[in-house]
Amino acid sequence: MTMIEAIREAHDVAMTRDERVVVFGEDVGFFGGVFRCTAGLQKKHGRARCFDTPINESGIVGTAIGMAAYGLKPVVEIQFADYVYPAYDQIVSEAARLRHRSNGDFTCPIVVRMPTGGGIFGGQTHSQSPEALFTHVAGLKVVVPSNPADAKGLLLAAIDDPDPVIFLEPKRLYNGPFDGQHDQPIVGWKKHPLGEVPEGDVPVPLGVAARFREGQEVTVLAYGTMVYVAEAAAERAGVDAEIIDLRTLVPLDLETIETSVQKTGRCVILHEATRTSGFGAELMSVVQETCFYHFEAPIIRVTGWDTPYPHAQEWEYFPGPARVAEALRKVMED
Amino acid sequence: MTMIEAIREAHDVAMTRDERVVVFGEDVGFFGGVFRCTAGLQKKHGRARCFDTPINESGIVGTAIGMAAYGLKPVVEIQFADYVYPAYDQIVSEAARLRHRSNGDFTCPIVVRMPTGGGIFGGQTHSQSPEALFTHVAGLKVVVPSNPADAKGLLLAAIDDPDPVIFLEPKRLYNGPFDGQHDQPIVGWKKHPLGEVPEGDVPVPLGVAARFREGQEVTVLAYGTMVYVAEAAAERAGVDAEIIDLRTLVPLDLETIETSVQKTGRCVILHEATRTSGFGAELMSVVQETCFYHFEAPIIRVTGWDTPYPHAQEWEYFPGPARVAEALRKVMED
Amino acid sequence: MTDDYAPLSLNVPEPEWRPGDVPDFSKFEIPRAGAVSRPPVDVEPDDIRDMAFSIVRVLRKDGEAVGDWAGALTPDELREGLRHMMTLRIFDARMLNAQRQGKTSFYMQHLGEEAVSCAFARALRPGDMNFPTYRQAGLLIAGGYPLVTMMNQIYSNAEDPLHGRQLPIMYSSREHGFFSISGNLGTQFVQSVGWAMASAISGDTRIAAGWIGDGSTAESDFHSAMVFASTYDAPVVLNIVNNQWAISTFQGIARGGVGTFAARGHGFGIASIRVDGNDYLAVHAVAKWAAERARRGHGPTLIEHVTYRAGGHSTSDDPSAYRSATEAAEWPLGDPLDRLKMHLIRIGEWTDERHTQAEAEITQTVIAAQKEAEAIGTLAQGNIPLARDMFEGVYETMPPHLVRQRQEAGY
Amino acid sequence: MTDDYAPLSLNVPEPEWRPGDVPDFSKFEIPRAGAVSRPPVDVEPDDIRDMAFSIVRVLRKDGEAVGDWAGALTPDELREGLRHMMTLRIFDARMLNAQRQGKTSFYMQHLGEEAVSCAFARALRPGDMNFPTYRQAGLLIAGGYPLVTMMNQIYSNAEDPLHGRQLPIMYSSREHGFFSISGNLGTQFVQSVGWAMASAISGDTRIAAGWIGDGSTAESDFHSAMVFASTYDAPVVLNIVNNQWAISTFQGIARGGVGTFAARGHGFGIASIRVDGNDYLAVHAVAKWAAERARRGHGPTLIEHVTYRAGGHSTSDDPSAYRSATEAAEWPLGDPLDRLKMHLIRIGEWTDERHTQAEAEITQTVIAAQKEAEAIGTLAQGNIPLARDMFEGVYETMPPHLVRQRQEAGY
Ligand SMILES: Cc1ncc(C[n+]2csc(CCOP(=O)(O)OP(=O)(O)O)c2C)c(N)n1
Ligand SMILES: Cc1ncc(C[n+]2csc(CCOP(=O)(O)OP(=O)(O)O)c2C)c(N)n1
Ligand SMILES: [Mg+2]
Ligand SMILES: [Mg+2]
Repeated sequence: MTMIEAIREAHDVAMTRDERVVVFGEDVGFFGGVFRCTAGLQKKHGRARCFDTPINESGIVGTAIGMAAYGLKPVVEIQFADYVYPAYDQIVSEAARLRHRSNGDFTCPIVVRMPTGGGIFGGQTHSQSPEALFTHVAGLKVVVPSNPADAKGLLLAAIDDPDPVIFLEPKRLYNGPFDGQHDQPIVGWKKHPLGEVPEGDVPVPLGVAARFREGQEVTVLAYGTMVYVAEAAAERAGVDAEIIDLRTLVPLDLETIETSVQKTGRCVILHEATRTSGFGAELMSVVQETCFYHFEAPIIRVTGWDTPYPHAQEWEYFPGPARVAEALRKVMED
Repeated sequence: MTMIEAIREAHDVAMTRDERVVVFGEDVGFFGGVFRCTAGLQKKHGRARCFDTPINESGIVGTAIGMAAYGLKPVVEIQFADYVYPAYDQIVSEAARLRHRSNGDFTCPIVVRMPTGGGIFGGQTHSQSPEALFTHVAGLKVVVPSNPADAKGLLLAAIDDPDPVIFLEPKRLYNGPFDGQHDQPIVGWKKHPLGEVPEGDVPVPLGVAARFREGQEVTVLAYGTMVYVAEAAAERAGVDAEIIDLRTLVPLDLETIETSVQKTGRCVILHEATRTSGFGAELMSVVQETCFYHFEAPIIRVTGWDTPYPHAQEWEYFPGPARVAEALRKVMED
Repeated sequence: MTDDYAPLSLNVPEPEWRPGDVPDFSKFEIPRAGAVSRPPVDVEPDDIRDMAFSIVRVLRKDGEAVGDWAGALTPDELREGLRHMMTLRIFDARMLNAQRQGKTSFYMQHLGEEAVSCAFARALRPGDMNFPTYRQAGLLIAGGYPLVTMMNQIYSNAEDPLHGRQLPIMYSSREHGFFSISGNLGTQFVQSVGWAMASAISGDTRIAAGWIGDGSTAESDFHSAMVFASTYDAPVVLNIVNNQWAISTFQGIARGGVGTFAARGHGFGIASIRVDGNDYLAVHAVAKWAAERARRGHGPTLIEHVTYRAGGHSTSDDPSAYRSATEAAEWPLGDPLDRLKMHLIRIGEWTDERHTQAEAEITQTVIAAQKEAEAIGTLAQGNIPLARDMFEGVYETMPPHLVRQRQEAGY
Repeated sequence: MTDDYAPLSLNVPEPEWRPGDVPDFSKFEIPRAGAVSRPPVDVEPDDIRDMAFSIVRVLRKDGEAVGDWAGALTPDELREGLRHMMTLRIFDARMLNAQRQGKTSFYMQHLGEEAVSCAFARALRPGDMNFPTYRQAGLLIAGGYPLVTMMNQIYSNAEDPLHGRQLPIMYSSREHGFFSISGNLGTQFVQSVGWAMASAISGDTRIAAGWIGDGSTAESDFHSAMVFASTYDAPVVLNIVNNQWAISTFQGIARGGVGTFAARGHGFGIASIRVDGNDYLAVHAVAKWAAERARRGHGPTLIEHVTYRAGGHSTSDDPSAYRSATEAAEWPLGDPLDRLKMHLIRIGEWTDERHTQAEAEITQTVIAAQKEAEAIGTLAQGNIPLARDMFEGVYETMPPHLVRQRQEAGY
């Protein structure tokens, strides 16, 4: 099944088992979302549990917080991650701190879903990866699935979670894995083992990374689309890379990272977002802090550049397999 | 002179020499700002050039962007950095990218000033240090002065700058240097050499760090209040620390950092903000990237904890001299 | 085309009086008490458009309660209301003083605005939820929340229910229908709409009340709240407390070219009413009406409470720098305590002696609570929450990185 | 107190017709052309309150131009207007097709809404500044911006003035009074107010025009714009283009309980007018009136252009999934091109033959421009801006870290 279908199913399972789950956002109701991730939910669960909202991201998250305070479990969609900023205040100042500031008198179990990342010629307003703007905020959890099975399982876990979860969906993966080799034919999820999604209510726990590929020479830390780019790059460079798919950025599965890096002694970190103060900086820091004496070469970041996400120069911006392969070769030489 | 007076003077100098400079924000006009940083400007320069605004941070920055597109040079105040989030969309999606997206057809020379940081028992909404939320955004410059002389000079440079500048003023330094030893008597700027502020229009260039204290054993990277904490900690630990006051976070003065770290071989990084994905992560990364082969010990971050900024536990949250001294000792032992 | 246009200029509204001026409120239009009639709760918002430009008032200058909106409260209830307002005022005075003595870091008082929250509280039902700002402690006091618990919060002491994490007066009590106060203006207004929507989604009969200041209506979340309340017909009462000032900024900066804040509701088809915020009976009656309207499924109501912030904005503020020193005294809607007291005396249910006695009693109660709270601890004196507590409650379960940080911190 | 209240339920507005339904607009109230009179430009907003609930219309069904708002344009100007609208429609059709052929990534058309931006453009003066959304390309076409430059931008080719950085159709031309389009909804509305304030601060006579869609009025920056425009009496014309849909969401979700979007202005004391957005003469007349009002220092005007988005939202959208297939055809305000054409024929200034000929000519012009642009390059075929260009213009001067990154990238 596609990642879209998997997300849809996670919603459906959660809404079916728990009356408190409500789903809303722009174009989310009748139409089922511009990426169709909520298609069919309104019809099945009724207009009071899945509905269209006014175009006001602050209002979407703000009302979700109020509903959570009431006792519901809202799952809201921001149409593109690039449009989350109007809701940033409600997320940072309110959702993230409500439990702490009220000492648990009120809590905020909401999920804020949003398509993220580039690779679709979406230009600067349909391509951003703002994860680092959330990982810096205490009180939030941040999740990035990389395949249909995880998308469903992690979304179920996120909906279950008693705290606010930012759920970033790499839109380039909605219909198939994408390794950055944009000139090659598109493959769908049907032919991919991770397109096989367990039926029913099977959550994938937050805070646990996956070893996407075993390897001995270098550890690659990646999430979302970059997992496949790493795989393509490792093959291209002929490097025996161990690829860790982080899945959850906060809380981070440091143990899995440590084990791998201490084994390989080398580390390459990938993300699509702008480099400066990206989540790669945090990864580089924790790896440096925990594995300093194991290093044989400097850690390398391969990321988007510190520019707005361009339209025509998409593939020069996107940290594709060529750049990643070069980093892998370099880290092996150092 | 105090930092408040220095900031006031920078405004006055800029408004006097350049008709295009306009100043506004909440309580900024008649009253002169809750910290009085704009006191007297309305009286001197008229109500059309310094005025009170409705309480709407997005409107403040949004109108400033429109004014900048017209050809003015707006300098706006956000009453506390904790209240910048409603303006985050205008800053990130608009101000930061306007020049790039229009290929210079429109530009955005605005300065967004805001008091930042803790140490005043302001609780979670008068204490935050959100610098990393801006350093991640391509197109913004980010400045943090640590003394009256720099505050005036850097603000003049920021107003001169052709691009948007986020200007973070450590409020705990407004009336005097503060080294985190909160149980000791307060000293004002009068007695401090950096309280001596050059008269007239003397900008301090953006992108240039200052060596706040010379030393041989370890490099401390700090900005704002943490510069003084570092000084107190170095004395307390008896470590010959070289303290770099970054002053500008973007663009970063990497050369000064590199030179110092390559000399000392050790590095401690400080900030008040939450640790995960704080600006310290970026600093740790660039230092790792540029000085890997010079290191004799792991780099250490001393920062605020990954919690909301608490009220009663302020001094346990604040990365004070005791914690920094411990880090200095540790980095010397490693 | 010749350019025969005069240069434009920027209009920057200014208050009528600044320090040194003598205020003259004679142009401030005050409808007679009883002049505004009480519409049915299912009235069409458009049919009461004029109510956004008038002021619902019950108490006449001579203390008589008149008109459609009068008569809802018994003498016992009125005496209780007076007691709540007196308690709030005395509480404020004591805490203001405690802050000045350095016992805590910060305080915000209600002087002149006591009727708004005290009367409103009595118009709701148990289970309803307020989303207050920092100037509605009357909701707690009139709702029976213990004074000593409030003080424990203010002192950030070991018994502070919020464990010292929040700034003083940023109370939270779900049990008392009082949502955790945020330091960020406006955010809670739209949250109240969400809570109300949740009640409607759940087929409940509970309603929500949002609160916002005159200055804060300019915030964007005011708009979010109005849009969502209007679209989903949310069972919510949206309160604007127009106390004429937002720190140093007079209400004209937020209000702009429209006559009143209540009129903002007209752009959304929301029933909008102005009420004399210093008239306990009027506030209570209008609140009851709006709550009934919401609970009967007739949707949201926007209420502008016209009042005056007689004190400083907070303990960090000195209003003499930006407004006339005599404005508060000249304020034409009078003092809410005096007015309710006069009414009770006029109807033979109160006397000056009883008032003096009540004042003494309440003062004793407040002092006793204060002693109790201070015996537990204060921010200045100590016995405050443990440092390790700051790591708790960031998440329900402490994640590994916070456990490591707590250990690193040595707690 | 017994709980005799019925359970609440959530009101979720629904459009009247969905796919498969047969639309019936007979209940849609359309005032007669000429029925709304033209007030003086210094009118008090409150005195024209009814204009927010009516629709200014000039063109009668039979093509006659009637009433106060008629008579401002010469036949030459009208023919020019028709030509602009035809150009925009043909341009849209060609570019839509070019996108379908894979020559570029994305396109957004104006089908049915051409009158709004084309007529508005002719009501401004040189130096005025629009802050458009993505559906006002008529401002450029009527302003004489070269078609080939627009196409270069759409194709992201080497001559794209925005160097391939922006999504197709996100034009920018200061020279043509056209502010750089943002992909983020609503942000530009308040920026237009800031621009207008700057003009007032500078003692200038230029004015600004803000643009926003019906759905986007729900965004918070709509409120920011209204608050600032109202408070500072900014010389700005604030345009809401109500084309009935926001992607799949009908206008009732943004509009909520109020009758019209124009009514939003009443909460701010802003003069508010609804106009028939498919009537070139009406849009032009109302725009002229509002611009004059702003330029004479009488402050902002809010205009709701009532129109219909006859096409898909963008090339990524298929409206048949959420609305009746015949809604566009049934839309009671007709087609803006047909209506202006009929008017010109009626007054003897146009014929069917001339129209057919003009159509052919314009098509040739557009095709010629397209060939020229495609000869330069397309996103699909190449000759696009250099990769190294993406590092330029992030700042005026490239800072060291970007120089390093550019070198690392190998450009
Ligand atoms: C988002 C945000 N911006 C600014 C502030 C700073 N601030 C605190 S109170 C206040 C004035 C509020 O005035 P008003 O809404 O009239 O409420 P009042 O204090 O009069 O009750 C301001 C500007 C804040 N707390 N939050
Ligand atoms: C802040 C933001 N949120 C969401 C979107 C996604 N989006 C693009 S267009 C659109 C609908 C806009 O509808 P409307 O304002 O009516 O304008 P129209 O397309 O009808 O001209 C949406 C939701 C966006 N671009 N920006
Ligand atoms: Mg106020
Ligand atoms: Mg629309």
